[in-house]
Amino acid sequence: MQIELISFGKISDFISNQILEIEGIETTDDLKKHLEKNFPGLADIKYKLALNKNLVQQNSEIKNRDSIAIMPPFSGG
Amino acid sequence: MQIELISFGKISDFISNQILEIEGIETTDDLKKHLEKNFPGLADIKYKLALNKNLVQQNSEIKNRDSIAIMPPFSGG
Amino acid sequence: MSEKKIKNIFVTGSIAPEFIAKSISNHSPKTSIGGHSIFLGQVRKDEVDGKLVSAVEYTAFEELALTKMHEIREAIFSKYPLSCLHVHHSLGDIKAGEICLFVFTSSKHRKPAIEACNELVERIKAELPIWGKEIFTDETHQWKENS
Amino acid sequence: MSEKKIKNIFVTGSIAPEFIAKSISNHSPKTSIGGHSIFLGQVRKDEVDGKLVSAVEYTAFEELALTKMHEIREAIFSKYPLSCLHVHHSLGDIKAGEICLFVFTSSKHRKPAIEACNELVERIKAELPIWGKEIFTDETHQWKENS
Repeated sequence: MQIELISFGKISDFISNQILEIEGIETTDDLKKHLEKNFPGLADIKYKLALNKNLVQQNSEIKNRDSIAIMPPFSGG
Repeated sequence: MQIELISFGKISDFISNQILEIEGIETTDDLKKHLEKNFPGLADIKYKLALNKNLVQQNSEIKNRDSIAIMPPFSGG
Repeated sequence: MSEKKIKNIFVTGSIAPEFIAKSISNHSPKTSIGGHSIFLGQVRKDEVDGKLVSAVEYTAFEELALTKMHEIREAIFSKYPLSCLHVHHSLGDIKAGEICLFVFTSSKHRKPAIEACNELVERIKAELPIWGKEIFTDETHQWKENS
Repeated sequence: MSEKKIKNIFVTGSIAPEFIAKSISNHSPKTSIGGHSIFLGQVRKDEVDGKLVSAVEYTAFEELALTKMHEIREAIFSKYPLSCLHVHHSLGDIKAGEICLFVFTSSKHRKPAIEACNELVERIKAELPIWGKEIFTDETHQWKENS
């Protein structure tokens, strides 16, 4: 299936916004493992995911055409 | 001796600024008693004195030509 | 940061929002500042026994107030790592809806500015010999008491 | 006090002192207000390894930030007896010395405005998906981290 990946802050320095083709990934926890393998820089960074513009607070199911945002610690204000 | 009396806030509604002729009064505690007798409205009000522009924190000697301010609770801001 | 000169804090009439804007923009060259904290006191149109407050007339024992404010300023500068500290208080008639107190603190990180501003407001209200006389629309008055 | 409409908090570029003045004067007809508390974030010209920050470039996940801000606003209005609550945050390049955050609360008595303002600043910094990129004078950058 296809998901839309959007990245912010320092993560946007090494992961650009893209359409990602993934197989065998059903949940946000699966996706995290996949992303950390494919983008080694991610492993050292605290980050949160948002699924279709909602903050992911617990492991959640991913469906085709979902939008996933990868967000490092916030630094507004 | 003569002292200058200045009053503020609600106390200025019934004690006007004036030169006061006093005899047998040597300290601010004496003066308080004198004022409360002569201006009965004062007895019901919490007030502080300032002697020559310094807040009176403890009983202090009064001299001829001193300036005494009578101040009700502050309400600035 | 100790300032030997006793600063005047009193202004006649209300504090204009444009004055506040100018005061803020004056700090733009001070690029070590990261946070500003501001408190503004505004005159309320309170209702007392069916009568409305139209203005508060402020008077002060100015010399004593400025000496005391100098003391407070020194204490606050010793206690908090501030870049700046400004206080302005109105004298005379301030209409309901107008600003009568402007406290402005600045520091590198936000916490000292915020804490110093709060402490200043408390100390100004408790320790400065300033009195507010609430003038009602029927021209009677009552003396304000701080809560 | 609950406001159903999701308000935008983002402005492109810095927050002008004149905008702050206008915002203050808008509250003059609200004569039940007795105190305003304001926090302003200003971009610092920090030095990092001998390089000076010339600007911070702010980006946000805007939709998520506005939903979260709506939630925070409702929580703050439930917790404190406020008359008003306004938040403005910059996006884009904000130069050192310019204002990037404006938090403004008002209430009848001072305490709720002051406490709500402090809590808002903390929550905005911790909970809104906004990122600051410090741009150095040599055009290199580093991502800001909130302390």
